[in-house]
Amino acid sequence: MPREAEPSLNERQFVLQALRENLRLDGRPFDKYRPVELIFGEQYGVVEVSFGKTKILAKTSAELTVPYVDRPLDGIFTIATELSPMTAPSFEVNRPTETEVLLSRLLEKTVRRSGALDTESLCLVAGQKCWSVRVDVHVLSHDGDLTDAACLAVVAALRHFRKPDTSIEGGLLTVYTPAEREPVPLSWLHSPFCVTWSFYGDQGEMALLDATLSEEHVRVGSCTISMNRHGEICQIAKLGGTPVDAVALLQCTNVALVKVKDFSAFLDRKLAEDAKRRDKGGLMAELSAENDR
Amino acid sequence: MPLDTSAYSLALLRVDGRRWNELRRIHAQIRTQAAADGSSYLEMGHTKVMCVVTGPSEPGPKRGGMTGGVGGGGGERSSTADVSVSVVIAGFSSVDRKRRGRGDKRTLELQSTISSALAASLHTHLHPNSTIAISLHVLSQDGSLLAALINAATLACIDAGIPMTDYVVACTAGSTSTYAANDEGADPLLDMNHQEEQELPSLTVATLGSSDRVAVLVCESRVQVSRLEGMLAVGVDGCKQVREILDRVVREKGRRMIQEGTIEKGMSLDDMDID
Amino acid sequence: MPITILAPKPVRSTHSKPATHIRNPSSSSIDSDDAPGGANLASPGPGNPDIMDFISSTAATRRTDVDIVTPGETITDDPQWMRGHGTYTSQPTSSSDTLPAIISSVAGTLTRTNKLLSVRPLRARYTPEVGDLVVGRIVEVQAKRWRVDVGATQLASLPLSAINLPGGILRKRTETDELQIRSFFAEGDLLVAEVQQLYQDGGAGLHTRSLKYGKLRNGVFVAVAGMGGGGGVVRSRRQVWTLDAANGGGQVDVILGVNGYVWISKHVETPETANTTTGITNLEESVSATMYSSQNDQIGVETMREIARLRGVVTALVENGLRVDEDMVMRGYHEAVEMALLTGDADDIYLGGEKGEQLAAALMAV
Amino acid sequence: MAATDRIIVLPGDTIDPAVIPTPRRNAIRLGPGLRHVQATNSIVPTVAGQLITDHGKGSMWVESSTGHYIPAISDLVIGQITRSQGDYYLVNLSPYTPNATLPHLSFEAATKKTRPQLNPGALVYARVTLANRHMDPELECVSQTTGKGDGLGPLTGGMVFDVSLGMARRLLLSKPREYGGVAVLELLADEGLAFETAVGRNGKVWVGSDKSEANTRMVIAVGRALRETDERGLDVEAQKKLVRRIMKELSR
Amino acid sequence: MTATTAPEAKLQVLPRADGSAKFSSAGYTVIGSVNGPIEAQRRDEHAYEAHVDVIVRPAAGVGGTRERHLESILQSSLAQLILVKNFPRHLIQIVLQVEETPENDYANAKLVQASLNFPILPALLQTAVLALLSASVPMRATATASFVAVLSQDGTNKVVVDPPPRDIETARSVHVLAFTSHDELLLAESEGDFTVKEWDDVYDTAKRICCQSGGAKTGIEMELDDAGDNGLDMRRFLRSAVETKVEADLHWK
Repeated sequence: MPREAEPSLNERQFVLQALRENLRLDGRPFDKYRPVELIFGEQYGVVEVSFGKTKILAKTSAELTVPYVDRPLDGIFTIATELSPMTAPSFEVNRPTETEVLLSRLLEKTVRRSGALDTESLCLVAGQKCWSVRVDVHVLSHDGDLTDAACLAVVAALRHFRKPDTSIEGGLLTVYTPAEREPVPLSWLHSPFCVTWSFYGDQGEMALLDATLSEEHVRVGSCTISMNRHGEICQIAKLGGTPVDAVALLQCTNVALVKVKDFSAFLDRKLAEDAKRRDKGGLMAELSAENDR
Repeated sequence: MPLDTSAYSLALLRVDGRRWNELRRIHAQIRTQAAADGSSYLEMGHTKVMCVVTGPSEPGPKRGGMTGGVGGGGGERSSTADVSVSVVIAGFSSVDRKRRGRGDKRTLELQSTISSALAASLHTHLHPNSTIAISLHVLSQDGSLLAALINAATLACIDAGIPMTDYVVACTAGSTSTYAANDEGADPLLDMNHQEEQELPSLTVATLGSSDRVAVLVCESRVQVSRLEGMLAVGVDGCKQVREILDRVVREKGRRMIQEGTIEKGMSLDDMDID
Repeated sequence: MPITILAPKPVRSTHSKPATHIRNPSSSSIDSDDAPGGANLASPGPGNPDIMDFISSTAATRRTDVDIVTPGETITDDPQWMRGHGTYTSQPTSSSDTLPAIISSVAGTLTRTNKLLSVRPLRARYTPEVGDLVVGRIVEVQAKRWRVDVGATQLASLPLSAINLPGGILRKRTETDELQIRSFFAEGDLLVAEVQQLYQDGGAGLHTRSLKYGKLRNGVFVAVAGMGGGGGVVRSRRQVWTLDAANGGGQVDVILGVNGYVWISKHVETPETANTTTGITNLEESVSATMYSSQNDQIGVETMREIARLRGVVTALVENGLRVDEDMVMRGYHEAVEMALLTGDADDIYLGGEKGEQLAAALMAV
Repeated sequence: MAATDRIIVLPGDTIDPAVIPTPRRNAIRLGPGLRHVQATNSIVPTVAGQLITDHGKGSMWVESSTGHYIPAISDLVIGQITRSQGDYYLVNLSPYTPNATLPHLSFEAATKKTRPQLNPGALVYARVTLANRHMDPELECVSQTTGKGDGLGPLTGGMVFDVSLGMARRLLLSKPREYGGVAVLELLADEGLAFETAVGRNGKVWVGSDKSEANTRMVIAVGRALRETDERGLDVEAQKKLVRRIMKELSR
Repeated sequence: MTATTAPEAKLQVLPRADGSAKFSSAGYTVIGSVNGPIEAQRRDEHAYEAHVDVIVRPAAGVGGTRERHLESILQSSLAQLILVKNFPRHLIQIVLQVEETPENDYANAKLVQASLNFPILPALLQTAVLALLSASVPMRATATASFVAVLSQDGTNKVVVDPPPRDIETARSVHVLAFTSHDELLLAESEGDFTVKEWDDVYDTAKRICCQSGGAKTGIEMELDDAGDNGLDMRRFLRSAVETKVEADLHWK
């Protein structure tokens, strides 16, 4: 198996020394993100997010299927995160690494378990027909902070997505093609975002946001905090690593809320811009109203 | 859905009769498996887990697949010991008897968390090129699973005589408020059982010994950010109590071994202070 | 920054919540270590009263029991002491403790050598020391050395140059020997050896350059805890001896490896003991014939029985938390023989369970 | 240079015989990116890039600046020690490639006792002595002929920055400013910054400094200047501006 | 979306890969990365040549037999182009990530089983070639590809290039052809019902698109006097995409 390149001793020492002097290699302050870019695709539900050199593509798709037997009133919602060798040659197809498992769990907890998508609205006929919504996350380029970028991409892709309109008349389910009826957005409840802190130092006393890959290599621990702009924590994950002072963690959470509000406003703006771009005949007026939620 | 826990506000008693800051009964044993390097059995209420530690030992020429290990093993000689954790959740441990396969992501996440939390306290640099294999079995689940697993793993590592900075101890904390209600009057709760975990926001905290330094913080439910401070404080305090309890288990075992003459008596510093 | 967690604000203001009175006022600040409110425990469930006993005595102070130290416990902050194994010094980075204290990193007993403080763990893997007699098993054969499992954290190595080669001690090692390295020891072979040196990373280097050492056969292997701490085999004057077994079992050798690996085998007359007058060349020749043989000799049923009985004694000692040394094994063996006679069946060699406890009790009583 | 002078070739293109140099005495020397096809007796490019011909020296090659580093004899490289095996260090030159070997004694004035003890992760500045498609590359940190290190050897402290292969090549030209259009390092040195650099053909630049005071800031500044010049394709004028900006930031 | 959009390509889009390219044509957008030559795994190691590994990943859903099929076609074609003998025991890894596929506004496609087969093959191949060029992997020649369908309209058969998805479903036969820059036929995959005459027509059409520039000229930029009213000239397109990138890289020269 090709090995992931480990940073050299010089790099390790230098990065840590610089952090002790309050410096990052790219000149950012500790609590600042790299330039965030978000580009919607031609189609609904396709979005490319980049944080510096980290690039993520997310695509939402929907198909009709039968609900799970134990949840007849719910639609199906899955987030697929498979890291391919495009991310780095050390990732093999069909062999999940720890990075992949943790990323997938974090997105699952942040977006799915927190109830961001109203899965009940995906059910068309109880126990018989429902939508299966799926988001595929593709990591095109990995330069650290996959979680935050992937979460933004997933939320953006879901909010941008339109599924075919349906109607039920006399027990007859009709699914309209895009030519017949304009597709409709998903029923969206709240927008959670991930903010990941990386810790440095013997006591984990230094904390960085949006670490690059080389910064991630030398960190002693990390903590991902997921929140929405209403200040609701959706998930916190500090999965081991060097112990960090509890008060410092609370401070991290407070800063995270500020960042989450930034993300939220950023995404709202991008969605509105995209809607305006697509809005050729005024058809989208109602949809943009949805976006403002 | 009517909440069973909603009765709390009436008598300030929880569904199992505890007060807000009460731990459930913790029963722990070390040295449960004679053949292992280190072993433990731990109950937190009705959550029951056992742990076996093998190592630190150098794997033979055949390097097996590692699960949840920190640091890339590979064929290279590493300067620190690998901590590899495997968690097996018995099908009969919970009511729904759901079978979890090898690739179950939740189990993998548990493994990775335990491995990384212990690796930060264990003095792995003292055992280069070796592996510390921690094998955990869940026999019964009633909430606070991750906390119980961490505590059991710590005890087994102590039993195996692996040097560490301090105990890594864990417990859970919750809040009586639901995420929607932003009521200022919600109480924090200590040590959540399964039913409480299902209905109320909760988090798992693991600290390094009785310090305020948090090794693990896992929250998987929606909760107002203003609740976090209270929950965290209760959790950290709970960890201190858990440490006391685990420490007693270890001391008791040691004392018994001295009585039986298995090991020689140590000396106290008071004897030494003479010079 | 001072490391304190803010206590949760009085969780409900007293005005809005009449029920607050049931709480001890002092317990509203739950971060204080000694607050009784912080130590509330559920009422003990049924069973395990012994455990519950000490749990409920939460107020007991830790420092009074000096016998055992546990990980994270500060042993001293007196700068006159030096730290040894099983301890570490706190980093004086955090502002709270400026004095570097010596802290225990294992659970065990405190020992001291002059100014050096160390903690002997209750139990740990074997830590090799130069001169230790160990029993080991070959796990890997490399070009010029073997890797041997001796129960330590790392595999020990036995270089080809550190064994007696057939044909005489003074014979030079040749490339042919390297090529047929497996003809001396192959994977799975057991051997008894001495620790010759310790490498930088803590691994041990072994040698078998004595007729006392070498390949093991004609017997049975038992693994118990070794000298890492916590019972099992202890370092003593004699690790190897020959005894006359009861019930016509003939002579039996016992090797107690310091690493906790035990070998009990039929005593075979070596030329050394059989004929001390033989010339050195002669001796070497006869040695070479059997030295690396993996073939067992004929062993009588009586001898096998007594070997098994000895094995039972060793496991019974370990199960009941007793030391394993020559004295204990011999006394245990005689006790076991007598116990068997009492039951009227000299063939009864089972020493597990109750019988083992009985044996241990008898030994403790003396 | 005028755009018309450029000959941009793609793999498999036919090269106009007019541009192929015809040295009088010896055969044409083919550089990277070209191959000679026996069957048609023609020279064919194998990579996309600019065809460069040197009629004076009778050599030609294709200049391209991307891709994975492929070791070539006498390249100067920055390698990372993976581990020590027998009498060799195993050295990694680029991610996911087989290790190169560096003999323990291939350092200036190295004997069995005085050789540098390098831990895994240490960096060395070395020269490629063997590069062969069938064998793993071999390195040296001492000149075989003079026995001198000539600046090769372990790199202590400092920081290593990744740049494109093209940038590394430009920096290694005899006059980077004139031939390679990269002047940042010179400009920064002119501003009074004292730093050392070692450029590896494998796309790595090591920047170090003796001065302990404020050197971290300076090394970061040098590294960022290099990376920005590389990634944004700055010309000399833009590099001057960049250096002015960086100096202003440093003085703050 | 319409199928007649002009192809677009951008090289070196992924900062951390050795080479990469994004290519869109006829509603398909594919992003490709190339890493190599890197160390091959023991099981893929070949003593005399490099192993070419192609991975095709659909935009939505998990890869299945369709992707494996495409991978095997691409693998054998690309191994012909790459000078594999230059890098024995190495690996050249090509990952092709499909970003968008044309949507059919008149049907709701099953997305997990997206109709991802022949029509996407030219885009995949083109992306792979561009990414290989971007990674400076030594190659024998470049290649261009096209997708041609035979449609049955009003009783007559018509050869159409890059038809919209709706027509593909009703097409009598579909063909993918790729040519090297030496005008050799590199790849020919056909599906459906067709005669030898039809195939010859398809071959001519495809060859016109892929090899319009005639015999490869020198690298001197071609004048814009191509009268091709069809507009689609893959070879020129490929060259200009690469030239843009090379010129940007070598701005200092």
